[in-house]
Amino acid sequence: DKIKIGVSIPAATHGWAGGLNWHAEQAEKRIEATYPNIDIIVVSANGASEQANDLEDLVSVQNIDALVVLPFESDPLTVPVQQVKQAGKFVTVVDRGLSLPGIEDVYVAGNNPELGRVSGEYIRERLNDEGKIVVLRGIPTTVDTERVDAFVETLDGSKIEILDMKHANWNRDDGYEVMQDFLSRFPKIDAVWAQDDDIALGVIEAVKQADRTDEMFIVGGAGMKDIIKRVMDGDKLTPIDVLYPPAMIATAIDITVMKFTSNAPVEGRYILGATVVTQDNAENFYFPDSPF
Amino acid sequence: MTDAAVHAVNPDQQVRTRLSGRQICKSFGSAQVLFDVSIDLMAGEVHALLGENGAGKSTLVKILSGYHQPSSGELVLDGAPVTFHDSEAGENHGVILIHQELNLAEQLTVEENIFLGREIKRGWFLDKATMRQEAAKLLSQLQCDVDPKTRIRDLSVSDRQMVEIAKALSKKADILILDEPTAVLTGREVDILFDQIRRLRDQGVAILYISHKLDEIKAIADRVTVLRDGRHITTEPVAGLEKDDMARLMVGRDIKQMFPDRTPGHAGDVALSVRNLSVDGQVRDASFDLRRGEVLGFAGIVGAGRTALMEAIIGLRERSSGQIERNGNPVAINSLQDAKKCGIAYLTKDRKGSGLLLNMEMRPNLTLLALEKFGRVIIDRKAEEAALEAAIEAFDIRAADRKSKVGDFSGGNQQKLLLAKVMETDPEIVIIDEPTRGIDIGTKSQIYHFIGDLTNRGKSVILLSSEMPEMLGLSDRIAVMAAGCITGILEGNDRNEHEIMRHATGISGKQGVSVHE
Amino acid sequence: MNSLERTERSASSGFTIDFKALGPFLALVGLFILGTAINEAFLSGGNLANIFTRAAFIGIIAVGATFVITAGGIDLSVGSMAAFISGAMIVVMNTLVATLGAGIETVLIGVVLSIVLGVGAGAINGLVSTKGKIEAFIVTLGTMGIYRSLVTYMADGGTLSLDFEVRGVYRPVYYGDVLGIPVPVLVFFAVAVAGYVLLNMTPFGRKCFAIGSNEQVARYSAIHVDRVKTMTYVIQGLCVSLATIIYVPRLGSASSSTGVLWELEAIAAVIIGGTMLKGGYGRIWGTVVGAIMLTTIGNILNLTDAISNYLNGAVQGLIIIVAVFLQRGDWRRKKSK
Amino acid sequence: MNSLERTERSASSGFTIDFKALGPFLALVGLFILGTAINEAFLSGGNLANIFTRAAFIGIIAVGATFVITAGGIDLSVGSMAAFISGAMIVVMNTLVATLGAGIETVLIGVVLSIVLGVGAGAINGLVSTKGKIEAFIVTLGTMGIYRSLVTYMADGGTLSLDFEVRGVYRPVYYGDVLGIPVPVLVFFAVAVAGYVLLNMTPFGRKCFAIGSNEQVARYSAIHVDRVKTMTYVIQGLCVSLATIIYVPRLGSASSSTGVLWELEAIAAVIIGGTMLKGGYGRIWGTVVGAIMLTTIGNILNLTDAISNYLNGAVQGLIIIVAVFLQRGDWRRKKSK
Ligand SMILES: Nc1ncnc2c1ncn2[C@@H]1O[C@H](COP(=O)(O)OP(=O)(O)OP(=O)(O)O)[C@@H](O)[C@H]1O
Ligand SMILES: Nc1ncnc2c1ncn2[C@@H]1O[C@H](COP(=O)(O)OP(=O)(O)OP(=O)(O)O)[C@@H](O)[C@H]1O
Ligand SMILES: [Mg+2]
Ligand SMILES: [Mg+2]
Repeated sequence: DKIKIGVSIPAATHGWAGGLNWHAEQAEKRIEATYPNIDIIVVSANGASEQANDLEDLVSVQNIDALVVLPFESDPLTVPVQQVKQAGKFVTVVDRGLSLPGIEDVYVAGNNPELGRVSGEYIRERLNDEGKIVVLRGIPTTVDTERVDAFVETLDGSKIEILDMKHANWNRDDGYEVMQDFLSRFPKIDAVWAQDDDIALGVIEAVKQADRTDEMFIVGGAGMKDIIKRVMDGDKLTPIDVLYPPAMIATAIDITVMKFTSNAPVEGRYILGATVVTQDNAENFYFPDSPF
Repeated sequence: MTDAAVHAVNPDQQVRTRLSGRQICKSFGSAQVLFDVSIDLMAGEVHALLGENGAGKSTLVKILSGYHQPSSGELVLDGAPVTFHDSEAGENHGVILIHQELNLAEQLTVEENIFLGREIKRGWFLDKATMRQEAAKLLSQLQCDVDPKTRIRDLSVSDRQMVEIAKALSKKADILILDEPTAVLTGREVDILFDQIRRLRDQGVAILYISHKLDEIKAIADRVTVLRDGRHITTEPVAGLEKDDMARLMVGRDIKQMFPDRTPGHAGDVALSVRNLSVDGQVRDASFDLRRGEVLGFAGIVGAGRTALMEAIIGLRERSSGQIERNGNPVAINSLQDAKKCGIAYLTKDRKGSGLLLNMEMRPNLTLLALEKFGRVIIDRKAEEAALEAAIEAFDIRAADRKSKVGDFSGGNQQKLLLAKVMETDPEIVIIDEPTRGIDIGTKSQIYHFIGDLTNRGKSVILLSSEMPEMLGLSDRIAVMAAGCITGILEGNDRNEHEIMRHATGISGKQGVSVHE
Repeated sequence: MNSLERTERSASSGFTIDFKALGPFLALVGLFILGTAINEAFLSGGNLANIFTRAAFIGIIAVGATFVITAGGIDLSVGSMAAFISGAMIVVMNTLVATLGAGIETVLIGVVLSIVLGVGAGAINGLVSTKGKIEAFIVTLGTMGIYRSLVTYMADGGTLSLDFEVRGVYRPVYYGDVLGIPVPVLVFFAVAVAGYVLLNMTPFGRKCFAIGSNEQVARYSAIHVDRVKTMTYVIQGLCVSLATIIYVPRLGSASSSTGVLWELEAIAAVIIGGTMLKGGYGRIWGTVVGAIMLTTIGNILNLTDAISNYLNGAVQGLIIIVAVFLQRGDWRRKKSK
Repeated sequence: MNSLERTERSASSGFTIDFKALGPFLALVGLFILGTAINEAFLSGGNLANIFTRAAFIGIIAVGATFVITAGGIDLSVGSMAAFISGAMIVVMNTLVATLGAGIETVLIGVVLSIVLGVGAGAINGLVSTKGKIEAFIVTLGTMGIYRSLVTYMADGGTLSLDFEVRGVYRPVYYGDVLGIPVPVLVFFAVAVAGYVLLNMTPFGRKCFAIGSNEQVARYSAIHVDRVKTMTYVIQGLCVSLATIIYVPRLGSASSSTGVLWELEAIAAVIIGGTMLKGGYGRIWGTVVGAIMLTTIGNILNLTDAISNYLNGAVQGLIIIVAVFLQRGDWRRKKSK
């Protein structure tokens, strides 16, 4: 019988999650082609409780051997993932850690506070510790809160003033509108922390429309190809991007597969850094064929 | 006089006034519809309320039963002033009103409607068995063989009215007010209702009865109050009044001639010919010809299939077989639009359910059927206003306010508007189903003359009516239906009540076979 | 009309009604056959238990929605209300751990709080729309935003998480079973039976039908329209609170993304079950079947990876339309009337 | 009744009606005053232009929704439809660049495609619900899932981005202006005027009112009920396609998150504007004002940092309820009838 590996991720409802889905599907194709005895099953959910349903189904009807899960939210999925573990499955958790220690066999961690910190440090440096900035936040969730808290903390002790923070829900339309309103409100803005590349795209259009491109720069996050391209081309508006690659799901799947294909012990934590993409290294992170 | 008024009261029962309205005034917005009207309802007496359409009868009785509050004036119950804040308060004091417009929830069943708001309970639960029994008992008392489990929307209008009456009877009224209960009833049902009214009167119930049918007033009422334009005209014993007197009091003038002079035999070529038309389970093999300039009556007991036949002709119901010819040419009528193109118009008997948009004003209602006449691209509002002006004039529609919703109109004025709406298409052939339902006698005569004019201009009319005088007074020929079949077409001297009844009950003519065989 | 015709007519309409009532069940059976065809594991006891347990959340809420919709209203706030109530329960229970410890009392207080909040929130929806004479759509759209904001605020943008000790005590309410039947399924069943009795066998239910069918008639029949309508929202709130009570031990947390779009699912379950969106006709069993159908569709999509994840929504949409088409039941008959 | 009374009454009721029609405008004026009080920047030309331009999207869609709702229907699919049409436009225009170059022709073909898709999608919604006799709620819930899936599928879960050269050509459709008035605002105005004329001055509009008010009466008035209802969905589809045509050049991209919840916003705009959810009464100008109100509320919240971000939704919800309450207009009068 085939070895079944279930992959449970959030549905492609915004850019980053879309990238996640794409990388998961790519990994599925690649691995199933390489190892005929491995079957990867990718399911996506629109919310925490739907994801809990998916986990149950992967165990009860698909009878998986291992689970790779990127929890919609850490907390509500802690117990459902624990159930999977208790059913004797190998568990890999990606990006958002569970609230109880010791459940997962492997943890492939993105690092949300790190993303906030790196972005904050860059802005401090660029502005010489002085200036006015605005922040566009994501959907009010733990991911967003962790990033923003770390960002704000990093700015402590500088003379950088955060004019205001508003939620743009990791959505480019919202990013556009919120930025428009910031632009009408604040005559002088030195930098924008958009936190996410989808939001950043909306912000760019709003700044262009207001004809204030020379006044400020924008820091996004994630590593969307459009933004990486801009960084690569030396666009002054987007000097850098901070990586938070959805490809981490592929890494996690690969690690999990290794458990069944090699004898090497597979366990532990794999922490991905929040790499800063600059014009110099952008080429390494530009994948024109990816949908993200 | 007083003797006459109380002739039927038990000897041991005192004549006493139960409920009075004193100096009642009522305004809607700034329009006053009642001016200082007073009325006394006495135990064991049937009191009739007469008046033209829009005179304020329904408004008055709604005030008496708590549905409306008077703008000024007071109610007196058994000698003491009383205020009914709502209809529930009225009902708690034994005042029950049967509305002119049906008030039934269409999606509920007969039984559910009868006990709506006063469900019989066992503990916390509905006692459905008892309610069903009671409902069946009430209905059988009214000789109405409707299944209590039927949904109201599946019932004919007259059955619905019987359900309303059953509902009122179940409420144990001390003071029973009936607002045009017979407008939609057939002769047999009217007789049954009158038996019930007499029974209640003999038990000492005070009854207020509204109708435009003066025969009925003569037959059932002891005293009559006449309203005109919201004002009290007179209250007197019926015994001393002839029908003509009542009509004069109501209208304020003499009604010379009820029906138009129609010279029989002036009819021309065949305008519409129906051959072997059947509708599954409702009509079988109906054939008839309609000539230019004639009024062809259709008689029959309720459910005989007249409406079904007509709706099948104009494409509102599916035909299982049959051909239709207009002026000798076969036509395919599969929808009302097709019928309209063939110059056929249809006036429904269900003005509330399929006739008028009650939440809209008059203008859009009037022109809805003939919209293209008022512009194919943009509706010409001026033309609409002009048409409305003309219709108000022609049909004597009395609306206090042109902008108010049609649903607020008096019943008779709604009917007139409906007639005007259908006539707006300027049809060659008009099929009218119960055209004078709820219409006062003066206007009725106007409508009859209007039909006469139509035929004089070479148009043809099919008349469905359960009012025998109307049928006899207007029709050149009368087709009679029984159980889905046309059992005979009566001409000349055969057009009389006796022949109609013989055919309608299937005693005579082509046998009325059960259509469900 | 002779009596022969009469009997026949009512007999035939009786048949139609039976068939119509069966419609949703037939559609559900169809789904079950589809599921089994795709994967035999579908019919396994574990999977069926999962389906019914999941259907319990949305189903319980949908039972409440059946009342609201039957009486001619609509409630868009149920999803956020569930999130808000979960959040409040968690905050209070966590606080109580310090004083009462993580025992039954703490959970019970949480449960009582949930019911109080549910009833209160429902009453607000009902009173604002009836007394304020504002379309229920607007009122509940408004409260939807309000409750969702409140939970976000309580959680400070993050997640509220139930104390792990309390979770242990509370756990059986979701994960436990009685004679092999999961507790949520039992609660669902009880709510459905109670809902059925209330809607079909009590004066209150009848008044809901009457109001949805024709408010004016209801008013003229001495029904306190505003009061009954408000009550339907209170029932809806109570159902949300019951659903929340079994939801909290499942995931043990609440955040701003809890219960998103549940309102749409609940309304869909109600309509799939044959209740009319315009009011006047409601059917609890239909709603129950509707909720199970929705859950089953989601489950079936997890049975196979033949369909791209991206197309899940499309398949789901198609199945819903087809199921409702089939369950209408009159597709077999010719156009009548 | 004498003529004096008659005039008097109609005068007074004329006043009432006018006040009701003014309701939404007054509520909007209230919002503007609030906005100015919070931040003077509110009244700046740039900000006002932003508000009206943003309102254009939702407003154009809401004009279509006014027809659907007036005729007694509902369309939940508009948001996904917009996403799907945007996606299809982008894919086709990108493909055309290779053969036709990034010129006007390419954009024009994209625009034509958008209209064809919009009309087609609307026709599908209309025909399935009328001919299949399925509640519009279910049909459009289904197509909502279908269109959203299709765009996700086309975009491979990611984002479809319009070729940058084409963007340059297409850009003025969103960013351009005529005599200082942004193009989207002009389009919005044109659509609103056309919608007003169609709904209030043509036989078609009259038929929509009639059907929403009482389908049976409409049928007895020789109206092709199914045809007119289907047409309302087609108009809705056309409006979605127009909105999409001005949406695409704004950010030049489409993804599965495009247009999420637009249906709720559009319906809310319609209802805020005074159209009745049950059908039978619709008001285009109300809808326009409703759309502007919704956008303004969002804008005002962005102009202040007095309110915790987490409570945005609550404030929004409250303002909507209060605005609708105020605009009802009869709060000042005593309960009558
Ligand atoms: N709710 C209302 N709002 C405004 N006007 C009303 C309302 N109810 C009745 N009217 C007006 O009051 C007048 C009297 O109406 P009412 O129904 O009492 O007449 P009626 O005597 O019963 O006539 P009919 O014989 O036609 O039934 C009419 O002009 C009617 O338009
Ligand atoms: N909606 C309906 N559903 C089922 N049966 C109906 C329906 N409408 C009418 N019928 C039945 O069809 C037959 C013909 O009804 P129809 O209304 O045509 O009778 P009618 O002779 O025109 O009655 P009336 O004298 O009241 O006008 C009757 O048996 C009636 O009960
Ligand atoms: Mg009357
Ligand atoms: Mg008939």
